[in-house]
Parts: sequence; structure tokens; C-alpha cells
Amino acid sequence: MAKVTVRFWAAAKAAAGVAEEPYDAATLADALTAIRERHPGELTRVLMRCSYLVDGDPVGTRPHETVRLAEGGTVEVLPPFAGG
Amino acid sequence: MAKVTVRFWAAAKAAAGVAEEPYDAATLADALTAIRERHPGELTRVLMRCSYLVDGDPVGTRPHETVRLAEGGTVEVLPPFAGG
Amino acid sequence: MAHGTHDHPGERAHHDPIRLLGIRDTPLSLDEVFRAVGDRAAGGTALFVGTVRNHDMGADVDALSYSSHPSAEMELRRVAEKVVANYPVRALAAVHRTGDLAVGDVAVVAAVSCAHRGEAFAACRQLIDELKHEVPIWKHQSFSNGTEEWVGAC
Amino acid sequence: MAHGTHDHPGERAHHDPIRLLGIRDTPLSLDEVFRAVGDRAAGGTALFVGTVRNHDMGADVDALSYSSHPSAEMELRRVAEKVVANYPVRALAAVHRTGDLAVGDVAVVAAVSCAHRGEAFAACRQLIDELKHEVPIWKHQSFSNGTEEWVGAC
Repeated sequence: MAKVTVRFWAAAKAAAGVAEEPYDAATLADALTAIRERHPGELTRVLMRCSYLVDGDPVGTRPHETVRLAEGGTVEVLPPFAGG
Repeated sequence: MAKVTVRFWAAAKAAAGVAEEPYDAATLADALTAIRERHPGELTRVLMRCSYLVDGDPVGTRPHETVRLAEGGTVEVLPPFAGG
Repeated sequence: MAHGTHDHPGERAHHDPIRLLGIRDTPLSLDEVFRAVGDRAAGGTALFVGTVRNHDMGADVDALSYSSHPSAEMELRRVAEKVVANYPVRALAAVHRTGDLAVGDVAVVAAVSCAHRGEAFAACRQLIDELKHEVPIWKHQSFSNGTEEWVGAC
Repeated sequence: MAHGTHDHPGERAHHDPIRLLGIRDTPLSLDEVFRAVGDRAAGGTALFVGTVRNHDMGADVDALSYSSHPSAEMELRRVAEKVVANYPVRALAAVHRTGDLAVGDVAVVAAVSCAHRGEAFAACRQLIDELKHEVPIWKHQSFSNGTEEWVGAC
């Protein structure tokens, strides 16, 4: 288990009601399960359309259970982009 | 035979050395033959790429021998367009 | 194009989407053309600006002049009407310069505003393509080696 | 793209064609972007301007705000580099607005100059399409009926 900071952006931040929260999780999949348990409403719906950065790097299409989190790391939750 | 004014534009005017000339011709084909006889050099080459207006209306793809000219009418010689 | 109930349904009937057309011997302004196609219902404006290049067919261009036939504005309107018939155009404008131009000067500006960007790009492309083929404008180039050319004529 | 012998062959090597990129919370200027892509060797500039529409999905838009992730400028550069790799771009610029915008305000301006217009249109289209998909910017809309929406999120 690693202590990580989860940072919510835009619609995810609005749904979470906070910009960031601490979590204990070994993988991205574990962190997302913990987030859904803590925020079972709107944020859980928004998460289905989000992409993620771990320590600033895009996770892309990697399976979330294979993305290991480091102690003191960050997970960023990015809703769909809608520029222009 | 009709007395018509032939008006040269752009490259055709430069090649003819005049902006307009009078011709006697019954059809557009006759007028073009007369123009080529009077200007056998550069203008004859330019004519191969020109389109024509008779009394202001585009001749388009009509055969030139079917385009009759009216007394006092005009034939305009338009080189290829090159706007932009 | 989806129209909301509060989307001023009479707008297209009352306002001609053709906002500005011109063949002019004075400098062109991109800003004037963009302002002409402003439309509160349009989300996207595609514009094309043609400028005088310093080279053509491998030769250095020194100077360039455009001239036009008196029917050019009428033909430009015909082209604009075709674009408006083919695409859901909110606003359209096109101006072409005549007279003597220097390298870098603006020769033509075309702009189309639509609700969505794909339509705006396609309509602007048709506008500039047909303008070049259908509007009686002629280009005369002078090269730094002393030669000159009527573009397309010889 | 044909290069003439007098066409300053070192130009592309010395000047980065990416002239201006930005994510800004201040009003955007079409003129600034057009000046940034000025290039004596370019004959055509395609531009796209995205403005705030008064309607979306049939509802009246009252206000709109854009926010961005700190990586947005870096992602915008990545998109610009892809466009430059795919097309013979002479000059490219793109700026996106953040913060609160009103109907009619300019949200984004993208511009590409090339020697020929077909390339300029295609490159500008790729630039704005990928900007919308790849750059982490978010749009929040408020409607006149009191509802609001994070575009694309729900």
C-alpha cells in the first residue's frame, strides 16, 4: 500500500466537492475502487469517462490493476477534454 | 455580317496591344478567325486558352460557329482566371 | 443543424448570410472580414487568407498585380450563393484585392461561419476554390530576373 | 513543395514553424495570430476561430468558462509538432482562452500557413481537431433555464 494524493479536475472536482484527497492504494485500480466507495454518487458516474495521470504521466490504455502507485505519488483524474 | 467590337482583357489585351478593335463577322468563329489573321503571334497562342462573352453573356461550351453576332454587339476575350 | 426553440427562428429568413463581398483596389483587412461574419449562433469560423508569395515555380517574385472584369463582383456573388446553397452557412464574406501588390500583401480573404467546424472548413474551401476558378480576375507577375507572366495564360 | 533555388533554402532549418502557442486567461486577438504566421514564402493561411455560441443542444447558453490542466501548453505543443510533421507547414500558431467567456467571445484561434492552400486547410483542420481531443481543457456551460453542464463529462 502507498500513500498517494488524488487530484480531481473540472467535472470530477465539482462532483468530489474537493480538489484533492489522500488515499492508501497499491495500484490505480485499488485507488479508483476506494474513490468510488467514498463518492458513490455523481463522481462515480464521471469516473467512467475519465482518463488518468500517475505522477504526471498518462496511463493511456494500460489495465488499471497493472499501474502501481509509489509512496507519496499523485493520481490525477481528468474528465473528457472539451476545448474549442 | 455584323459590325462588332472585340474587347481584349489582361493577357489578351497585352498580346493584342489594344483594348478593343472593330471587326465584321457573322459568328464568334468568324470573329476569332479574323482576330487570328490580324494577330498571328502571341495573341493567337493566348486565344487557345480564352473564354468569351458575347454581349456580356458567357458562351460556355457552345460551338463557336453556332454563336451568331448582332450588329453593334460586343465580343469579350477573357484569358484564364487566376484570382487568389 | 439543430435549432433551439429560443434560437431566433426567423434569423435565417431575415438576414442574408452573405455579409460582405468585394473586389477592391485598397488594402484588405482580415479583421473587417472576421467582424462581418460574426454571428451569435455560429460556433466556428473558417478563414482563408491568400498572400503574395516571394516565389512561384522556382522564380523570385518581385511584384504582382491583379486586374478584374467588370462582372467580377456579380460572379463572386454567384459563387457565394452556391456555397450558401450547399452548406448550412450562418455568415459568409469574401474580398479580393486588385492593383499592385508587394510580397506579403493580402490578395484575398474568404470566411465562413457555421454552427459546426466541419461545415465551416468545407464551405470556406469551396468558396476560395470556386472564387479562383469562376471569378474573372487576372494575375500578372514580375520576376527578379526581369521576366514577367500572366498567370495561366501562356 | 517545390523550393526554388533563390528560396532561402536555410529558412526551414533556422526558423521553427511553430510561431505562437498559448493557453491564456485574457482576450484573444485574431490579428495577433495572423501576424504570427506571416511568412514571405507562404501563399495561403487557413485559420479557424471558435466563438461561444448562444445555443448548444437546443438550449440557450448564458455563460461559459474554460479551465485547463497545467500540462495543457505541453500537450498543445505536442499536437502542433504532429501537424508540422504531417504537412509542409511554413508557420503555425494556436491560442486557447480560459476563464469566463460571454456569447460571441473568441475561445480558440488556430492558423497554419503553407505554400499552397490545400495543405493549409488540411493542416489547420488537423490542428483544431487534435487540439480539441488531446489538450486538457474543460468547458463548463450555464444555460438560461438555470441548468449547467460540464461538456462531455456526463
